[in-house]
Amino acid sequence: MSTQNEMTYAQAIKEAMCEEMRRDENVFLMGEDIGVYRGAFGVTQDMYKEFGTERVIDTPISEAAFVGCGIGAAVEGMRPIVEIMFSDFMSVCWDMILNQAPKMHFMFGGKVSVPLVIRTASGCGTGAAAQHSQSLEAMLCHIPGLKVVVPSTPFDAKGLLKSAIRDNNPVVFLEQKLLYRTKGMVPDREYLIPLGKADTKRIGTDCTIVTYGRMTQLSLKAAETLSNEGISCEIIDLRTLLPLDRMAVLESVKKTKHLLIVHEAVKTGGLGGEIAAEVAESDAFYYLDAPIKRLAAEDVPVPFSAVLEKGVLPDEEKIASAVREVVG
Amino acid sequence: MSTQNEMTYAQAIKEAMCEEMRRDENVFLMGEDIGVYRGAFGVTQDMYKEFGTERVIDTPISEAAFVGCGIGAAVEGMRPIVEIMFSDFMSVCWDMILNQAPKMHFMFGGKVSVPLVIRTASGCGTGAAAQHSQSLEAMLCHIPGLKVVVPSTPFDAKGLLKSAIRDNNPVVFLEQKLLYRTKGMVPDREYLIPLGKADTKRIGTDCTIVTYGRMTQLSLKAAETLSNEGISCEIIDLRTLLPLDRMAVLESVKKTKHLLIVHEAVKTGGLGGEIAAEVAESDAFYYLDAPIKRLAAEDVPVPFSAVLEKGVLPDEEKIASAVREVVG
Amino acid sequence: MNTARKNMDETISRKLLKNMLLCRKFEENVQYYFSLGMIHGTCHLGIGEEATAAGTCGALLPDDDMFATHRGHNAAICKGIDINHMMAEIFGKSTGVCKGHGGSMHIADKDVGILGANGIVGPSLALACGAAFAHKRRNEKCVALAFFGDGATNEGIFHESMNLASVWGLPVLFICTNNTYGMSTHISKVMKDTNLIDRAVPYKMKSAEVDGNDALLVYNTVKEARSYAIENSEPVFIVEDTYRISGHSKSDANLYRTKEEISEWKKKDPILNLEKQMLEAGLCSTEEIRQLEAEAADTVKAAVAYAIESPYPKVEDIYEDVYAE
Amino acid sequence: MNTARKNMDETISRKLLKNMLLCRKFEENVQYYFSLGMIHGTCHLGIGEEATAAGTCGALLPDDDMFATHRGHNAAICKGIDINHMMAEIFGKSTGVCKGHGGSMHIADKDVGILGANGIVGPSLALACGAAFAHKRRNEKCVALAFFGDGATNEGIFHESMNLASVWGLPVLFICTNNTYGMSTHISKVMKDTNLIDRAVPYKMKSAEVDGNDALLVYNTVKEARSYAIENSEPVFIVEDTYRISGHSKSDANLYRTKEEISEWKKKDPILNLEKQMLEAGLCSTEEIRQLEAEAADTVKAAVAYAIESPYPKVEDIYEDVYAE
Ligand SMILES: Cc1ncc(C[n+]2csc(CCOP(=O)(O)OP(=O)(O)O)c2C)c(N)n1
Ligand SMILES: Cc1ncc(C[n+]2csc(CCOP(=O)(O)OP(=O)(O)O)c2C)c(N)n1
Ligand SMILES: [Mg+2]
Ligand SMILES: [Mg+2]
Repeated sequence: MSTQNEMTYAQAIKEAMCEEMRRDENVFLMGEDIGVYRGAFGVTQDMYKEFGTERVIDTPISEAAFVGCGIGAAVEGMRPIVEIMFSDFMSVCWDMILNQAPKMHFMFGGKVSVPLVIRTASGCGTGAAAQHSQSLEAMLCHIPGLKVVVPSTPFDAKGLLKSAIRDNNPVVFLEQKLLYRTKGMVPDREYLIPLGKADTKRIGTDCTIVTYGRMTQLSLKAAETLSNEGISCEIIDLRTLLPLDRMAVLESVKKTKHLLIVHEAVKTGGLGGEIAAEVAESDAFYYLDAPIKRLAAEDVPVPFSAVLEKGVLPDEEKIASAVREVVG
Repeated sequence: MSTQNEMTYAQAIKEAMCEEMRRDENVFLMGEDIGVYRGAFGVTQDMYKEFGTERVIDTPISEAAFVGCGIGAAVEGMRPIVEIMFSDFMSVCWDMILNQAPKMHFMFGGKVSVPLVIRTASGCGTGAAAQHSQSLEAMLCHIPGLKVVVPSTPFDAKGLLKSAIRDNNPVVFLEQKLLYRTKGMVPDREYLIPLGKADTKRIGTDCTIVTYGRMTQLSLKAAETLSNEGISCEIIDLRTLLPLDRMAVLESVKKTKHLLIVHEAVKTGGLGGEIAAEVAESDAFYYLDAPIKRLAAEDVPVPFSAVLEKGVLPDEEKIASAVREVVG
Repeated sequence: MNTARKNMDETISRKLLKNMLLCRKFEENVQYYFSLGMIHGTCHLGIGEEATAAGTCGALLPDDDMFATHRGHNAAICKGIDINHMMAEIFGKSTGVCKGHGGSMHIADKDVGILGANGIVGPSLALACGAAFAHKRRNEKCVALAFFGDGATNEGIFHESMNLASVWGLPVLFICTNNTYGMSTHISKVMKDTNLIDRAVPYKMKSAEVDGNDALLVYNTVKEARSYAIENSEPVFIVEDTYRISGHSKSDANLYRTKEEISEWKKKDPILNLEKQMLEAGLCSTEEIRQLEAEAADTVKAAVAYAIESPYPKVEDIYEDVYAE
Repeated sequence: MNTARKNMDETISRKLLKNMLLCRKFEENVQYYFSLGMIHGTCHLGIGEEATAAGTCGALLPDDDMFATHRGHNAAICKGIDINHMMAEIFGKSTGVCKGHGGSMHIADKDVGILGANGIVGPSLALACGAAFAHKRRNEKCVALAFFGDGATNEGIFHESMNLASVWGLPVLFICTNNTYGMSTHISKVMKDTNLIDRAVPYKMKSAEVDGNDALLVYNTVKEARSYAIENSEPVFIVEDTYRISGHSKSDANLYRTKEEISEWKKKDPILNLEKQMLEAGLCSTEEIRQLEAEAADTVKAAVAYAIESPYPKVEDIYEDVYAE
């Protein structure tokens, strides 16, 4: 019989890496201050002790070079996990993420593959302001050849990261800063969660909430409140954003006839548009009893002041009222 | 009485720059090979002769530095126009575009402004393959603080670029490679086209086509074909993608009750999602007689071979059949 | 160097000392209120590095532009920011220099030539090129100055900006605050040649290295570099060697260095350093120093009071500053 | 250098000459079919630069990895690509080495260690670091080699990669093909110190500069560098001075240089150069050279025929290679 352990999201991520590094010597980890410093969020604590500084490598502050180095090593058959401290810093190595890693397999006619994972901390709520708080997944989802993953629980984080490491494509794995310290049960036995499959985190009948990452947790709370009011929410946690599990969304919408999309990224140009469009383009359109609604951050750079930061972000209450509006 | 001149899209862009440079000595131009080489697409031909190499400046191949330099000069009161040869190369200076230019005004409490224009050549169809053919506007439209413009005619190009140069915000001006040599009438007298306003390029009753850039021209042709079949298309050319002219879209959709969105960028994560969502979220939703449809490039890196490149892109015929499907 | 000390200028040294004391008190208070949970977010203190800020910014004139890093409190104070409004910013108040939008990592005030601290490691160099470009074009006799750390010199933007400034002859002062660590990572782990000044070689750029814990020396070096940059329309690269006594940020558990190393450097405290020099030169008395310390403490106390009393910004106003008119 | 010539190795020099002739014929044909409109897109020819490709790649072994630039035909040929499939690629055919997905700017063939030409200026350096990292980790006695131009040395990624390779001791050969122009822009307009070899100084990296129109000299230099890199687990930076006789690409109207400059360099043609050396050393006769030329022409002719006869790829298959299994 398999047992479960309670652990944090950060620990689950670390366990996934450790297991894969034990299993496959081609897996290694690179990034800024991931050794003795433990990473800016403590995720890689003590890993260098088990695997040595040859496999848990502190890099110079040169994201473009070390992500590029990861790509080159991947092409040569290794399986690098590269950590970019904050997802906002993808900006300084964007060429590697946009033009190099995801295009090589295709451009080179399928002969080269790039089994690379880029782990990076995403999201706001920490008071780190406009250059350290963004949720940039929508930009990543516009890059064919890439896969994009955002876990919402320790269980998902571990299973998805293990799959990402074994995947033969570049995967950007967006960790949710504010979830790092949250806890959940994780089985003892090894398990994998396939990329590309959404997870229904709550079954309901009146309104579908499509979301991912930290907003899944807030949506679950809002759903509790709403259930006391007699509104039954179904929550689809996308988990993998690219490729998107279209069917999971469409089926739920056909059932509940109402759709709210929630994300932490700014609304304009966010992934909410993609999801809304998938529904509005499909036969699920005919089932909709009300307009679709997107709840997302205000279209402003993330402000520093706590009142402002909270003010521009979706929260439990805003989710609940958005659902009321949709079903109302 | 004002007269008109026939000129190419490239010439119109050049005229806009020349007029603004004559008007305001703070305006200057920087980029790779824009002097004697005339720019990769010939847009800046002979400008260095009139304005000198002090105002039409060939840069080292260091996009991050010279875009950053443009930002710094803008902050100090100049009005730089910075050319990035291909929009794909925004990747190597993405930090400037994502984290620096658009956030300074906000982060610094409104005291600093960044009157910068980034001109860059966008789009495919030239056989330049995956790293020289992308349409990346959707990523830009996810950045609050930025404005994003894509002209579809010489007339629009000139009027929009002049407004962009006078705007006190960073504006990314995406020029359409395959339109550079197309011709149109441009008035002699000075004119400006306000940013943020869409233009109805064709009035119709049966289906709204929301599009921009080169796809506007293809949509106009498709609309001709369709009008022979008795289908009347209304074509909304967005012109400015950020901020988006929501109202223009919604009003047209309410009238025609059908919506096709066309863009050259890959479909997933493209701006089509944003437009579809705006409609599906609004009261225009209730007017729709059929699901919305997006027609966009296939979700693949742009392939080299002409047959493949053509195959993955929307064209006149695909637009016509998409309209038929929507209204059918 | 020794001449610099011998000919110690009373006004200058007093100004530098005052500024360093203000920096120290300011940051100690920030640290304190941060630990109480009254300051949100993270913050990067420069305790121990005050001489680099005071000496460097002290040599600038008001019209000179300064671009700072994530660790930018000291530089802003020494460039002449109003510390009430800066403290209010760090407390996230509407009276903050940035209306509470920026916080500790994004202090800016164009009115005194502070064109912003930056949360991204590196871009300050390129932005300073642009400001210097504008100055040069307008024939203004001033410079743009970029602060950055030793770690930042490994970023591509360092190279691109150094190259651009040198080939275009831009009057930029590139100031590398070399505290030998990028977060936890010692300089020797991330570059083969740790002699940072060698990094100016490929650009044929004038360069200098100074003891960054000697405020007067820093001041004199930067002052000279400033004149050189303006007269020759050329950039200058300066390495200021110092040490960060405080941790990198709130996530720092100081696991990467020894207590001994920290205490060694505490002995070289730049404030004590200058005080000693001034006492020796007979430029002030111990009493006067206590007096200056007390003044700094009072000023900062008032700033904290101002910050605490100030109202929070309103979410309703959030769209006001996304776009300029 | 002179010793290199004196001890000319017949096999080597013949191989280099054959490869250069193949390059030249190949590109002349590409240019011709491009002008006929039978080749789509743009292409960057390296006519005049054959010795850099032949000498450099000639010194590599099959297991060494090579990363090329936008101007990558010659490098691919000299690293041992099948030219039928390369020509087919440039014609956009399904039999192309990249199935018609990449074209002229993205020639790659992992089977012979060609890890791709790149449309972006600069990244080849970083990618090569990664391949070298893998070799080092697996204790393989081979190198990764990155080609890049003089213009590319102004990109940030140049600096980051040079730094990374030097501090981590990665066996990378950084090969700067210095044709003194980045498109139209002469090196003296974009760097103050045009002595490119100085760019290795801050990294304490071993470096060398060679006449890039002397294939044997290039060969010997790279061969030595290769051994050094493997033995010491260190990168080497090599500047190969040469000249691009052809225009930058189809958009080039040659407005930035004089006809005289071009003809001066035509006199230094690397192929004539080697032929002369071989004749002088008595390693071959004029007749044999004509013979080799004819062979190259035939081989390329066959490649063109193969390309033209090959079918176009099918749009229906386009999703096959977006993701790996
Ligand atoms: C592009 C980028 N990469 C990484 C970081 C995270 N980070 C913030 S400060 C810092 C260390 C910087 O070291 P240094 O330049 O020496 O400045 P110091 O902190 O020592 O003052 C790092 C890695 C960042 N902000 N931006
Ligand atoms: C990041 C980036 N910027 C600009 C370009 C456009 N471009 C292609 S080749 C080239 C010149 C490169 O010069 P150099 O590195 O000297 O190589 P060469 O063409 O001389 O072989 C430029 C500017 C590009 N492809 N990528
Ligand atoms: Mg440091
Ligand atoms: Mg060149």
